[in-house]
Amino acid sequence: MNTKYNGIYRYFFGCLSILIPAFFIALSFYDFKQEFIIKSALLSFSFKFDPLSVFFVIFISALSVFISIFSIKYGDKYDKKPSLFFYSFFFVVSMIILVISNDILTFLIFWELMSIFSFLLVIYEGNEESRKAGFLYFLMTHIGTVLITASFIMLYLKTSSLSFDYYKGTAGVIIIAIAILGFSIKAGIMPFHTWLPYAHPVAPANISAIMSGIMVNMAIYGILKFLFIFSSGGGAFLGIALLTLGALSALLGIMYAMVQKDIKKLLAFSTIENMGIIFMGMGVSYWAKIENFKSLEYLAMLAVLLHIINHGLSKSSLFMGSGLIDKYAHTRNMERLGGLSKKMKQLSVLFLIGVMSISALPPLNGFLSEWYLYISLIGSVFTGNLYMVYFSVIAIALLSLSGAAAGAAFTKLFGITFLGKPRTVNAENAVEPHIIERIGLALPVLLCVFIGIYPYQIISALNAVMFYLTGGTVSVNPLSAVQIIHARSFSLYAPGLIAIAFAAVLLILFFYLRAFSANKKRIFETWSCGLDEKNSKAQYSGSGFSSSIMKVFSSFYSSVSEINFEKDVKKYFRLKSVYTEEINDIFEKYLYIPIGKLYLKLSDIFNVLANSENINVSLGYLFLSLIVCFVIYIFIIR
Amino acid sequence: MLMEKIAELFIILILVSVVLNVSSPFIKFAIKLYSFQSLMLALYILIGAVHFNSINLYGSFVITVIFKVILIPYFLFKTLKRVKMDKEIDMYIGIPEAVVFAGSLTLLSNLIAQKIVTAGITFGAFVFTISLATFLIGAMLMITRKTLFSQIIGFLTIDNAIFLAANSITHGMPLLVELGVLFDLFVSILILSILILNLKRSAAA
Amino acid sequence: MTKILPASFEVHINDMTYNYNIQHIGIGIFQFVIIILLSPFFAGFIHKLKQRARGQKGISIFQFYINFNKLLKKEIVLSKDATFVSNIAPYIVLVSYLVVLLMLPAFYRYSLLGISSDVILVAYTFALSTFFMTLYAMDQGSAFGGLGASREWFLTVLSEPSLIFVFISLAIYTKNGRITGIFYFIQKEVSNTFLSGAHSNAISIAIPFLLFVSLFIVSISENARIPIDNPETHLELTMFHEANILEASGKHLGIFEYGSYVKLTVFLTLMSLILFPYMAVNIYQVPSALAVYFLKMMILCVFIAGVEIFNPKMRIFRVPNILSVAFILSLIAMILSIRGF
Amino acid sequence: MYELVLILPAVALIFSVFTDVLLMSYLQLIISTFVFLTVVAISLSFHAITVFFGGLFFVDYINLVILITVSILELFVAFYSFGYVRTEIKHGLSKRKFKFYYFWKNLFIFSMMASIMSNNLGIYWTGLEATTLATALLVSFNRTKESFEATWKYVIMCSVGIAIGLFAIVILYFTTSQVYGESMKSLSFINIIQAGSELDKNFLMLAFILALVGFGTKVGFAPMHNWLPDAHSQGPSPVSALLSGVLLNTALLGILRFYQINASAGIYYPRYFLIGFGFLTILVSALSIIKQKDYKRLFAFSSMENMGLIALGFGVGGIAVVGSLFQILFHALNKGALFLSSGNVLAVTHERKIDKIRSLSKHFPVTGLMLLFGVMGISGMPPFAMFLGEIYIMFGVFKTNIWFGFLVFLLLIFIFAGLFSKILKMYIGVKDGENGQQNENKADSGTRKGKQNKGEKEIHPFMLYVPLILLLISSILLFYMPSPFLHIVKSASAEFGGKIIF
Repeated sequence: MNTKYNGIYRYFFGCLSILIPAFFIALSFYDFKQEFIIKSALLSFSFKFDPLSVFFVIFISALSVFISIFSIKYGDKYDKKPSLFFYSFFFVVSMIILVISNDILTFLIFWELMSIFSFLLVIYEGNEESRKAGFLYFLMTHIGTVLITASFIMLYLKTSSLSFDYYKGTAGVIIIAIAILGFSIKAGIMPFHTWLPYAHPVAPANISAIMSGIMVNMAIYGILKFLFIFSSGGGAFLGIALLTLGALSALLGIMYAMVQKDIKKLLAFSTIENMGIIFMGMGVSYWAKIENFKSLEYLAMLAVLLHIINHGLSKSSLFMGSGLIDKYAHTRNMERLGGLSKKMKQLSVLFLIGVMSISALPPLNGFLSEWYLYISLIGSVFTGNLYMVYFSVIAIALLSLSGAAAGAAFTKLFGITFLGKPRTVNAENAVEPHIIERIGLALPVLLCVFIGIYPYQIISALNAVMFYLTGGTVSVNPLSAVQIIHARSFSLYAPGLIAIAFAAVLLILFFYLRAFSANKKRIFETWSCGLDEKNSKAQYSGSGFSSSIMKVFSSFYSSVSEINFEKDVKKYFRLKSVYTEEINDIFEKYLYIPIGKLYLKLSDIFNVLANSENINVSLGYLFLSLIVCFVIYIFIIR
Repeated sequence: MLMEKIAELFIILILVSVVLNVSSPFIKFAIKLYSFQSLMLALYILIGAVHFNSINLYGSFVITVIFKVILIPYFLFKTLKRVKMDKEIDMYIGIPEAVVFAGSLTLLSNLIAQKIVTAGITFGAFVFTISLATFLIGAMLMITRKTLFSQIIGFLTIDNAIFLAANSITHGMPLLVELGVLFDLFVSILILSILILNLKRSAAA
Repeated sequence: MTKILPASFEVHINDMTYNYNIQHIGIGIFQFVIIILLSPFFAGFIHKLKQRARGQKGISIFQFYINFNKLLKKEIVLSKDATFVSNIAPYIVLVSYLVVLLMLPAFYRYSLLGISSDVILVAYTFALSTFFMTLYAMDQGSAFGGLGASREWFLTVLSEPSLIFVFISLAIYTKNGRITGIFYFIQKEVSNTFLSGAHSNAISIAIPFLLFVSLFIVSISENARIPIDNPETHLELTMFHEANILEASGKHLGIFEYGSYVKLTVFLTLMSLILFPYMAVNIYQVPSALAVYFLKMMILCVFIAGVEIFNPKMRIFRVPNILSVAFILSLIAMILSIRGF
Repeated sequence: MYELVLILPAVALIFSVFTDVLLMSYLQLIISTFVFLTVVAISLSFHAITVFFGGLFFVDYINLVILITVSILELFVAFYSFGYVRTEIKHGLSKRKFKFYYFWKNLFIFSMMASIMSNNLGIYWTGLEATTLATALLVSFNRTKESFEATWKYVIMCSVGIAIGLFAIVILYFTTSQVYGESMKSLSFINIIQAGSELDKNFLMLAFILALVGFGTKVGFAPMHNWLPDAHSQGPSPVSALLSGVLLNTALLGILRFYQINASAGIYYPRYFLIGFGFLTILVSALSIIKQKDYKRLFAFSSMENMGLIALGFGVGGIAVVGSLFQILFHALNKGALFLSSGNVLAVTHERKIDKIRSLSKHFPVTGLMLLFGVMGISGMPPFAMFLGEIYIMFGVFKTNIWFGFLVFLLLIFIFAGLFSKILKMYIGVKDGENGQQNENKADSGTRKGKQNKGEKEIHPFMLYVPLILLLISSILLFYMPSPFLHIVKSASAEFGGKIIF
């Protein structure tokens, strides 16, 4: 292939993946209740824009527009294999169509297409790592899809219709439970998360951004559909189960994130955490729906919807940022980075805001949704339900722990990567990314800030979705104060007010100090205990940063660490020692690997039994089965 | 009446030949036994043909003789000569046990025949027993013996058992079908012979 | 335990509406400013007490004002590796404490940001300050900065849940999510019980006591006091808080130091409010409330100093033990406050 | 018109004896195209059961489905063979061998067509046995020890199985001769169906059991499946495609005929046998597939699984019958694509072991991708049509019993995992070993036997495009199914009491 024209694919599909989502955005704004059916000979593909779909269409489209803008420049790295742009375009499109599909088969077809395209993107790099990740990812996804298919089949058998229109209020507890199980695999919720930390990092960064920012939310879409539209009511324990799963993932996800060295892996684990938070919200909301605590239901639903947006925005921007780090500093390993802030000034500012947003620090959007979740958890304590009280107390504990741990993890991410001295030559030679890349990254970050400070618009738009799902709304105050009517006097968070207070106090402080202090500055080297100043090894390393927390929570990890000294060096004067540390996932170690081994063992035994090379044995089976059939015939049927 | 007794004799001889086959490790003998067994089958068909005076059965007799008594043994002998192997040495169970087993299979098939034939069907339990026993012993031959020839013999025995059943419970299949069946059988023996030669060659290489 | 809330969980305390009038704003600003001005004094007072108890002559109680002023006059020495983070972090750290202070009803009910003084917001604002302080620490690429940041987050991860639990227990106990509302509720209940002698089910001594102990432990860890940290040493093995601001100098160091005073004051104020809430509701009660507030703060300072004197510093990995005590105490308090329904 | 379907392969058979291989490959293209067109014409104009050749042969909706499947796959295999023959001859195989190839292949097609369309069960039997014999020498085409052993196993087991099937036919003949007397009429399927209710039920059941075990051996039902992986993996890839794609269905047709007869007599027990064997087959396949070391064996096990699924579909009845009928066609297309694209790899590397093939994405970008997509398709994922078949079958299975449905799904997941892990390893895997550099060298020598830089360019373009088009058709069929075909499937499924939803 002529390499000269390879950029064409990038521009072509880049423009396409800006235009098509933009078209869908326009379409969803144009008419909310649009429905249409495309009939082929056998199948009829029916589509419907209900408020939930519109929400997701706009969400997916907007994010993918940002990411596409970003990829137009970022993708030049991948010009040699332009299939990337092709796949990613269809990946996005299949997700958009997925959320507007209105019958089983359309849903399943586009669900699988989404999985297939994302799988192809995961194995895009074509190395051993991506093979492992791709295998795990696609296998898990397939299991998830099978479970979803099973639940749809059961729905069909119950209603004898394929269209979602007829499913309203028909799904029983088992059906929902199975569907949730299937969707949780896609969402990367804790016991089923194993694929996620492998798959997200190996894909190119723009794809990771799509996968982590958008794709996992498709699972949330499915669960929302089952819980709030298809559900026939009943099964409050499902809500509690979701809450528990979510809390578990939130905590463990961020705990694992903290100990990662690879930036993208850290972000991937953080995705698990955020999915956990969304699950907690859904759990509370569903529980409240079943137990008929209306206002609680609305609140938790608002937390869910907001968190989907917030997480999508910040996570995709962070993944894009990680891609830029990878592109311009040639590594994703934090231990080999450092000091990037000096070279990539604007990127580091954007990245900082993204990091703040995802660790839920106050004036930004991440805190907003987490606050709603806290309030709804407290609300569920107030309900006085015997089980829910204890579960939500535990959930509050885990959520707060994970919140603090998120702060630690992202401090580590930002601090080790962008601050301090460059740890390698690569990090030293990094340059500021291209303007288009920065723009693609800046748009979601700006939205983060906007939503964080002035959420009135977005919440009033979400009210339509909430009304569709729960039949209620949350009232909002245009003066950017988020006020909850039903819990009016319980609590209130006015992001705008807080932001103004921050700004005001900051300004006063700044001008006060400007007036009353000396403004002299001197630049000098950091004292590094008398060592050579250029030595960047004196800095704290990423693993060192998280080691103390890891030690306290050692039961969550199964880590193996060892120090290897070079063999032929004298005992007291070692030139080099190698410290290796391997942190394994406990679920992987104690759940998945044993299952895999069991299966292999079983099929070993079975292979010897059933697939004998020996023709006599085979003939024996033939006659044996004949005789068994005879026996059945003679003694059972006759 | 007499004819029936004679027919029964032929049938018994089929079973005897099969049991003899089990008790002998020699392949040449087994092929001869097969030829004999087919001859008995043919004669049984002939009696049927005389009895019912059915053209169909006469035809069946002729093609049975041609294919089963003459052609197939002939080709097997020819192959055997080229392979230069006469004695069956690889068996999963020894000959005495195999014979005892064959006996018990006969008992079993009698039991099954009694069970099935209670429904008052026209054909006799006797023929069915023998044919089932032949079938099962043929299967046993195939399962317990490792040499390729023995498997062919087992297969042919099974085939004879089915033919016996076909010609006892009905008055033979339509001739066209029977011809097709026998032709297929013959070709499959040819192909198996070719395979034996090839396997021998590739094993030697 | 029964469901007492049929369809929603709203809890009404009628006089929680906020209408900012000139009086509220005025006294709010006064409260804000006076606590800012007082906070170095409290820190100095504790310091003085400790030194006296050890038999030293000790510094002046107002020494920290002098220090601050001196630091402002000095030049800033920035590391070559420092980035924009070093320039903004000190401000954001101090501002986030100040914003919390804006929400606190130390001695007047209507604090300036009282309308949005959500307990979770308070806890997360502390996290914001920690975030920026640790980023500042890592910015210079020194060995101690990372160490300090790591340890700071280690403490925060352990103490943040306790802090949030304390707050949420309070919120559940008082059925109110705002700090202003929480303490006003306690105040009302206390006054009802003690002044009018009316018997109230809602008031309990156990819950505030548990929360007080829990908050006390959290305060010690958050404010880097003995036995968890020793703010007076610069020995690398013992540093927590100090390691973070080791590279700070001049104005930046001054801001950080002042921030730590404000933080200490915020925590002391919170404790004082749990200990005995007495907030003025109108302008005439302000002097007495201020006096009571000052008295409470003094007592707490003595208490803190006492703890610092009688305890040795702990090993770092023993810290989780004591923080888990705080966590469990706040958990018990929360369970008890749910039982209170 | 109907006669042409039989006559054309016979003509091809005769041609293949006399003509040169290269000429024959052109002739084969033409004849296969004509066969295909004839079948298309038949299916477009088909209204009701049509009998020809004096009642010996007939076409009804059920065998029309299989007929369509055979003709489509045969067409593509003819095109593929066109390239295959040229590639192999370029690599040094003798022309004489390929003459032989065309002869046996056409004999195979002829006997399969005869078998499918036979009205007379005796002819069905003869044709089926003939397919075994015709393919026997195709399976041992490579003349290696393994291939001879595989052929031996194949011929012996299938012959025994089909002999048991003959027993079934004998018993059926006995039963029907009570109604029609001893004549060809008693073996005629159409007549038997008509007299269904008059027949002795005990013997019909017995016949069904014998037919199930007997023909089931040829279908590859577990535990009689042992010959299947060996035979399918040893033959030349186009033959493997035909064996897996259509021959198994031909054998299944026999069982279905007996099933129909039983159903017409009002006996419904057979469905439990079908379910049982179907499930057992899926189970065996699920537990064996992960341990396979040969990639063509992998696909053979997958064929077993799909046959099990089809049998399961017929067994549970209802909607699932539609799924099974769909699956017959779709599986043939998909499996054809898989076997043919694996044939591309085999033709260049001459290596059957999965462990020896690595990094297909580099040397065989198109083929590798086709294998990957083929595996997705065969596991019932959209955008491939097997999704439709599988979901229809699962609808039926779930209707029978939810937990049984989950069990089947679990096994399907195992199968997918086995297939997918191996294929993915071949696609982008790196060879196991101590260090990278050595790996590269080993992989190179292993994969290409010293032939440097030889990959996809080695093979004839037809070999690349045929599987691609097969997959494409499979994909298109999901979204657009020609209405005549739909009508045929609808009518065929109606005979088993199935119905189409949507």
